[in-house]
Amino acid sequence: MIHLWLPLLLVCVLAGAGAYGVIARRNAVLVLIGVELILNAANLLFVTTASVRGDQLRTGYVLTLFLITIAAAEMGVALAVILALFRDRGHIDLSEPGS
Amino acid sequence: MTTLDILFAAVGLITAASAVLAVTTHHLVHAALWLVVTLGTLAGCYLILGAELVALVQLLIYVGAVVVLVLFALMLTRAPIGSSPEHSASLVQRVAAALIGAGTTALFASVLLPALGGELRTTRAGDTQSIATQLFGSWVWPFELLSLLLLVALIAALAVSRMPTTPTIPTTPMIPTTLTTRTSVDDIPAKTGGESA
Amino acid sequence: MILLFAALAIPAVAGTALILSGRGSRPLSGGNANMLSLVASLATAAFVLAAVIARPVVDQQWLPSLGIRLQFAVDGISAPLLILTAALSVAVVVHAGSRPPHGGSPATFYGCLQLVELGALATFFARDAIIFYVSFEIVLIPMWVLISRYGDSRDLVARADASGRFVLFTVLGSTLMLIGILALVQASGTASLDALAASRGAGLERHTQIIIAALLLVGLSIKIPVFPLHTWLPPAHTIAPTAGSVMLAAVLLKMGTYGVVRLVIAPLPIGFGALAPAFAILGVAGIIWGGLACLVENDLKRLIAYSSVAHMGFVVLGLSSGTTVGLQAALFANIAHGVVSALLFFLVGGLKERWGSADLATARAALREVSPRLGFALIVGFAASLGLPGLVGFWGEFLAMYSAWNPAPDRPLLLMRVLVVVAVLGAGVAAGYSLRVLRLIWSGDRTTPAHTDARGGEWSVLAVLVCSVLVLGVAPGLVLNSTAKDVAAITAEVSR
Amino acid sequence: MSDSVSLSAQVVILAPFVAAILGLLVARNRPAGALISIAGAAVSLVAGAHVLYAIHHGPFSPEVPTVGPLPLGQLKMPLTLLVDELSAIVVVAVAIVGLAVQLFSQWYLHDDDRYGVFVASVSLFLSAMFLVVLSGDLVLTLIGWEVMGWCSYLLIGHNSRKESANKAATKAFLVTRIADLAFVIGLIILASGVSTTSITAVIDGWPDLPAASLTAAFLCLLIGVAGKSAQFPFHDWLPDAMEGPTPASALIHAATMVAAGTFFLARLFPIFVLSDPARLALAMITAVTMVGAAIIAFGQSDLKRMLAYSTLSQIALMLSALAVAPASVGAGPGVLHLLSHAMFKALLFLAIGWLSVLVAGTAAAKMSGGVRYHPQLRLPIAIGLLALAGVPPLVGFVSKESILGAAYDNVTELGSLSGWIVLVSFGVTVVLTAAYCTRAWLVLTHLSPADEAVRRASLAASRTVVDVSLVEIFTEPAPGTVRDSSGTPGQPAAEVEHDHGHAGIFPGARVSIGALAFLSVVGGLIIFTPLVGVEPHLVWGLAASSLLLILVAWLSVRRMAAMNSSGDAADFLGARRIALFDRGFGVDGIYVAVVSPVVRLARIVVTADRDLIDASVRSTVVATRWAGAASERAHTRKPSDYLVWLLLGLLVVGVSGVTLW
Repeated sequence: MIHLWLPLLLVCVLAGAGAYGVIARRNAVLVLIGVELILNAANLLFVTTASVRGDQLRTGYVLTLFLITIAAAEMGVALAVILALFRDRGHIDLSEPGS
Repeated sequence: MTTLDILFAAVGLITAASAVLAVTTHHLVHAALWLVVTLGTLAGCYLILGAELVALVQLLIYVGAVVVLVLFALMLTRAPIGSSPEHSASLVQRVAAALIGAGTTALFASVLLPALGGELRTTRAGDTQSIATQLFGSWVWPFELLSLLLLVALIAALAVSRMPTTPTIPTTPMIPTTLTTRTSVDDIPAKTGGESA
Repeated sequence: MILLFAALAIPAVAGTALILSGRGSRPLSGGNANMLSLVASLATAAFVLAAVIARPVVDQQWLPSLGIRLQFAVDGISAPLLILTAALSVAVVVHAGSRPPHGGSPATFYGCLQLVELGALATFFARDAIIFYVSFEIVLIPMWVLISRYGDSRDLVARADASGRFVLFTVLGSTLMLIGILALVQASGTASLDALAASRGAGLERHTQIIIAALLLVGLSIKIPVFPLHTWLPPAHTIAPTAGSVMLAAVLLKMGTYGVVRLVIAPLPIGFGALAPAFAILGVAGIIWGGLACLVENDLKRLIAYSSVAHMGFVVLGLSSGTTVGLQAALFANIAHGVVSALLFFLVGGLKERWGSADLATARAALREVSPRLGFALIVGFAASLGLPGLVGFWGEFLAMYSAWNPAPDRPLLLMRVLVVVAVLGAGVAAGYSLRVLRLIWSGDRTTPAHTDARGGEWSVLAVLVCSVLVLGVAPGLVLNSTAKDVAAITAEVSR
Repeated sequence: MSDSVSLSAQVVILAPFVAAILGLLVARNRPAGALISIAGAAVSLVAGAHVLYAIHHGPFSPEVPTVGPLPLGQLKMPLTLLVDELSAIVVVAVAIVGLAVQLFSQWYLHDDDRYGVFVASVSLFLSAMFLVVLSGDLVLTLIGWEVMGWCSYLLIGHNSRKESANKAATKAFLVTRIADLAFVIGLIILASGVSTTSITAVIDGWPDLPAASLTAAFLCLLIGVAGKSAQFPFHDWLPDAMEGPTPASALIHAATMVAAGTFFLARLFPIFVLSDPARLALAMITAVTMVGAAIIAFGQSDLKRMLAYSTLSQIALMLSALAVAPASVGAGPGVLHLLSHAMFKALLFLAIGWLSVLVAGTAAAKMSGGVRYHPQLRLPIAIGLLALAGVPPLVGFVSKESILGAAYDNVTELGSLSGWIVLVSFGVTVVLTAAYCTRAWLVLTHLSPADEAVRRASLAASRTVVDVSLVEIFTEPAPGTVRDSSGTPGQPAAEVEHDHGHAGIFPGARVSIGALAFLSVVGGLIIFTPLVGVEPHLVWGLAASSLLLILVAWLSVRRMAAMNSSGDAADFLGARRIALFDRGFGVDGIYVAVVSPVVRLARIVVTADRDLIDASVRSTVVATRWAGAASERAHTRKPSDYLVWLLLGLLVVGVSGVTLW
């Protein structure tokens, strides 16, 4: 038995922290960290709802697994982009105006 | 307060704290490491919620792979070791970030907590076997698509990192040609081709 | 039904074919294109005439999911406009025969004319609000091509300006109209113009009617054009080639007033009634404004464009009165302005080619001395333009003023009467500018620089238009009898 | 019988209309043009005579259809003609003058290259005049009324190579047109009261309607009538209109169009009498015009212009009859004077036109002694002037005395102010008319060739007329002789005679002058026959006293003339004052003062159109560009800024989604 407000509150905090990270950071990699936090908030929400609903298809769990996979793929591509950016400009500071 | 509540509260507190630290610390590498803590404790949360498989996959992929990628990226982009406050944004931006972050939290809280927050539930076992059955049964086509996605992402990452740096191409400004600017005959989009005759 | 489709298909096919052939590596020569276009216009005119006589009705399912039906028909109100459009399309081609268009392939020029005709005919045939809108828009691009490519190439900035203005104004207007149409169709649940007219706004709240009517009126006012929205017209007329000016003044402007009758007055009588005083004020302001501008304007084409604004003001005044007389007056003035402005633009277009410009400040040979045919056409044209009784321009103006003097019971009587007095002054100003033009270019003793008189196609077009001015002026019943029944249905008045 | 009346009435209008169109088609062919135009007028005369005959001899339907009624909902517009005695007799009179003018112009314009166009315009004019006379519908009246104005414009500007003619034509049309604006409103008021434009219905219906509206309608109509009939303050166009060829002046600006207002008011007389304020207004207008114009006429140095001013005065006279005639008397006296004036004034114009060809000018100095040199003109001019002065038994006497009788009846029966005004101004006008007639006659018969050169010189000095460039007409020969004597001003008249002399005048022209002279003499007697249907009402005491006044005027003008070597009584006034008279006391300046603000306003409008209305349109371009530039600035190209906006946007979407769901 668990009170649902606990995991839900964590979802909110993670999402908020992620949003903060996305905006407040200038380094592209750190922005990505914010994005990951938001993603994980979503994951936690899936798992929480799946745990209390428990449908036949196990949708919540399965989608969480998918999301983790997608996050990995996304991370790979994103980091490649960041590296390309770094090679191009010499920095990955998002507060610098682009060309 | 049930046992699970207390357990979750403890783990969740660590998760939240480390998440906040991950987005606020001035050490770049620390940020990545606080991310490890967040993701790891989140796996603990999954366990408490009864999703063993998800927790394991979280550890395996996120903590094991993604964070390593992040650390590599930090190193390859010559991230400074130690505190580097110059990497955090201006005060205005941070205030905006705090407001938006708080807003996001409030928004989610205002939606989720009234909807589900008051409920006291047993955590149904997200047992591995049933998940596996469903994953390779009902969800097999999306699953296979996902593997394709991974492959594509892999190739894309490779392609992007090998992309030659190109000189920037100036884009033509879109200025309306009518009304004020002098337009030559050629500027007006030709409706017909056979002018020469 | 086959008549109706043929009348629309011929210009569509001919226009597309001409434009395509203008794009090829070996475009059609001017003479051939003119011939093809002439044949197409004549055939179209024949089918339009047959359709006007036979009055076919087309009503077929078209897009059931959107509730749009393929509805075309001819009634008394659209019949004169259809004939005017078809006849002027022929006249335009005949007139252009001896003067190849400059600025691009002749085939494209004639193709665009055909498409303009298609759009105008389809607008007047349409009995579905959505199809009305689509037809209304078909005209836009070919007209833009005519102005921007075949217009006066002496001043390219002015040409780009004029064509840009034309498109932007018109698109703004038709967008507002589209919103209005959609709101109307949504609110009343049908897109059929006949059903809308029959319902007479039943079931629509007063404020709904007012809002929809306002949207439609503003949109259509740009096309008409009504006073403060008229500034696109003078440049467009000045720049456009003769054929473009004629189609613009004689056909396109009519689509605006026709739209007011079909989309506003018939389906939204209460909403229009509430807005009619403002509409009438703007119309009368246009009469005075356009007339005064004509008094000092030095470009002849611009002058006629401003006089168009003034003449359309009388149409607006007639429409606003809300009586059978007013609607009859407006529809007649519509046709009258079509004929007169066509005559004047043919004339002035020809003069501009001869003179090299349309500037009135330059001393020219007196038309009466060197080119009596042009002089005669000019004097008839301006006599009609100043509303001389016995010519076509008179009936619309007089009846519009009568109707505004005795407006429908829900109109403010005193205001309308004051407007009549002001409009009458506008008629006086019209006499002033007409005589001014005649004094400047018709009379006098200069015979240099000499120019040729009208002959051949140009003269036959002018002569036919002069004859129409006279015939319709002497026998206005030709048009009024055609429109009477349907107008009475719209106003639903009990004849005293 | 009724069918033939209808047909004839239609033919009266159609014949000259067809003649006008055919005449335009054959404008280059002089004989054909002459034939068509004369035939058109002749057919109208015959048809008109038939109508006049037929309506006295059998039943007929007064309402004659034209192009059929127009379907206008609650407004009935039958567009019918109205045939009765009044219209029939005026039709005949107009047709006579019209035919005479057509015959005369065949000679007068025989070397004019635009003869064909001229006679076609005259034919069109006749058609319009017949339409006004026969009209049974206010709209038909308006059509004829305005078409007449347009023809007048074309005919005054006939010699469009001459700037002064163009100016005079423009002025004439504009002044009348502006007055007609009020006329249109008056017609609209009349028609809207009874929801029909039929004149009979208007006359039947209005007595039951509010008198204030009726007065308003008639005041508007009076403005139109004053414009068309050249009454004060619109009168100044008519003297300038003398720029037109003399036949046109005779027909339009003397006999018919300018008198159409009288006819129209006579037509509406049954309801016009109901409006006392309108009648008073008319009485005042006409009193000012008849006295003022007669005074100006006396001082004119140009005899054609003198006739023009005399026309103003005479038309004021006939209108004043309508202003004062009691309902029991009816419109008879006014119409009577219309008819008689048409005859003798057309006669005078044609005769003076003839003389002007012989002496190559219409200035008093050129015409001095003209009748002595050309005695064949002595009789027509004498008859015309005597009739104009109102000497018995000529037609002018009868008609004038009946107006006097009407005014007397008014004073005795009603005792209204307008009756007194008219009576007094009539008395003054009688004296003045006799004075200028005497003066004209003395000038025309003056014989002092020795003084010729002196007089020419003195006249040249007085000719600093700055009116609408009318000075040309004084210094140039009449339009018909432009080619003959151009370049040799001051040429002796005798040389011109080779081309245009008495030997050359066509028989038709002579016959037409003779016929008009005959009618001017016997017309007074015809009036007493029942054919005309108007019973003249003479007050013998007043008639005798007016004759006495005429005699006094005659004697005093003779005396004044004898004191001058030139024989011109007007020289008594002095050259400077004559110049003032020639300018018509500078009324033209008032018109300029009215027009120039309009032109200034027009310039403001054009400026405002460009700098206010169109500027607001152009400002949308500026605004769009500014908005584009602003939003371009908002794009800092810094990704972190974009991220702020992105997340803020998402948050807003989320919040609005939650709150609005």
